Amino acid sequence: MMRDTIILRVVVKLLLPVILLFALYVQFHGDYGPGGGFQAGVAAAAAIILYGMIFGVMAARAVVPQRVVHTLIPLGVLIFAGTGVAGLLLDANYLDYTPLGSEQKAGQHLGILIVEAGVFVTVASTMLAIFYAFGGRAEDALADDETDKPDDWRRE
Amino acid sequence: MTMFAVAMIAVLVSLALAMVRAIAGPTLFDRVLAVNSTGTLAVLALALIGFVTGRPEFLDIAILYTLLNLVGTIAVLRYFHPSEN
Amino acid sequence: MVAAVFGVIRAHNLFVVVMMGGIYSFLMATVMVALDAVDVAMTEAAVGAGMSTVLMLAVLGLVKTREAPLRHSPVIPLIVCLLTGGALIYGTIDLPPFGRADNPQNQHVAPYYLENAKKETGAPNVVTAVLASYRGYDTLGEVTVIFTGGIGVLVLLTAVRRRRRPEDSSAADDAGAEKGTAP
Amino acid sequence: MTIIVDILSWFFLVAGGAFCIIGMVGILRMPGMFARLHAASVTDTLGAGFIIIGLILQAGFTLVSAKLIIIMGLILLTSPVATHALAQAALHAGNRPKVAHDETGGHIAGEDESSNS
Repeated sequence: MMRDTIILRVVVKLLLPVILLFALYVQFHGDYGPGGGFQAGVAAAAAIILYGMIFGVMAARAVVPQRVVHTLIPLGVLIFAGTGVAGLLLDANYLDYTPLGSEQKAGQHLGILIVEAGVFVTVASTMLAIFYAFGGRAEDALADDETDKPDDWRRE
Repeated sequence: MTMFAVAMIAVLVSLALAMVRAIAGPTLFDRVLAVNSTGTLAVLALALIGFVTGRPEFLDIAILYTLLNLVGTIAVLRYFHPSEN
Repeated sequence: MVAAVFGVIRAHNLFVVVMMGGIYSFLMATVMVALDAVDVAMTEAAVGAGMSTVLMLAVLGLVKTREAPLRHSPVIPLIVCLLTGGALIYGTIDLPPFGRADNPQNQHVAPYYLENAKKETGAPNVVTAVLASYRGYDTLGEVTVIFTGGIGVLVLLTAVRRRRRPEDSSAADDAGAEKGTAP
Repeated sequence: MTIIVDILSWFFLVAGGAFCIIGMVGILRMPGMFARLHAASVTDTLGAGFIIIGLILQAGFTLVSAKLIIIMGLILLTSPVATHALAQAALHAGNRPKVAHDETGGHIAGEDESSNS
């Protein structure tokens, strides 16, 4: 249905960089306005999911391979926890970012940025993994549905 | 300030009307249409709330709404079984 | 919002239920903005209105979209729900009035955060400072919860798929999944 | 100068609100799904456009108005696309537009659903 309309394809291609850019804006502007890693991760995943819904899950898997997604899920948690361990190694408490920078403020700022990046990676890749798992199977189910339907308006 | 309140009331009345259509709509597509309009009206309501409360710098949420509105609408249409309506 | 909830209750087509949930999330996020909780509103908008709707629809692509007819009477669950809700509302009577400056939660650590967050962390948004720095352990726990949820979904779905079609082309994907999620 | 801007934004905000209400009344009252699409587009374009122009006039030349312009561009880009996708999906799912002098046609699939949902 969606895959054979040129309007949707063109507009989604136009919107994709906007959504991704907005996700990055939310991510790095989280210190100043609303937002942070969680919201930015969801927005970035929404961009890829939109692409996958229009062009098919296989196309989205070609953009962000499933293996990369599955690697990124634990990587985000490791980034978060590793930041804490780094503080531990640098002679401070766990998850204390102060020794990461030259002074307290810089260290805290850097720590917050790294931690938010970890949250971003985990959330985005988890959402994508769930979408791949469900969406891929839903696409199979829809394809099965079509085989016994005479009016094949969903096929490409 | 009064002008924001007037526009706010108008948007809220429109939201109520869209809700009525979303609940009563005979077909699924009517409901999708009402949901889409609700999203647009919610964006407007957000912008107006920002101006009414005097903190108009939180328009990021409105941008996010606009983007996710399209995603939601397309998702409904994409995964809808026509045979089971 | 109440109307959206009644729509959820009365609808039998599950697509309609999901869409009513989306409307509810939109309105809820608007309420959050009106309460000045912009971070919560953003999360609600992103997760409630956007992502959970999409994922639930993707699930609905797999299953039947009609609600199953009830097998037994809904009276006892209704009574249980009403009792629980009544107990919760009774609990809120003892809470201090909304937004007073001398409420306990405004006396404990909140003034310290509000006064020192910018000085100590350099982040102008207090919510971000609290989430990422002061309450780092909590956020780490949340990330771990998300991680666990993702792993659980992957394990369940890939296991079913492998049993159903062993010689499918998705076996390669499953191998990648195992390798990726093993650590 | 301020009074002119105020009057202009009064005009735009009231007009936008009026168009919103008109569009939603249209969604309520129009017969058939495809006629309702027309009514919804009034809200999406004229209503949203007028309200946002009114807000831009109030905000002045700041970052806020830049964000408002972004929101307006996104609304103008996304809502026609959503409407288009909706119309196409409805058409393919078996709905046919109700037209004048069509005594028998115009059957809308799933209209019987109104009785149970």
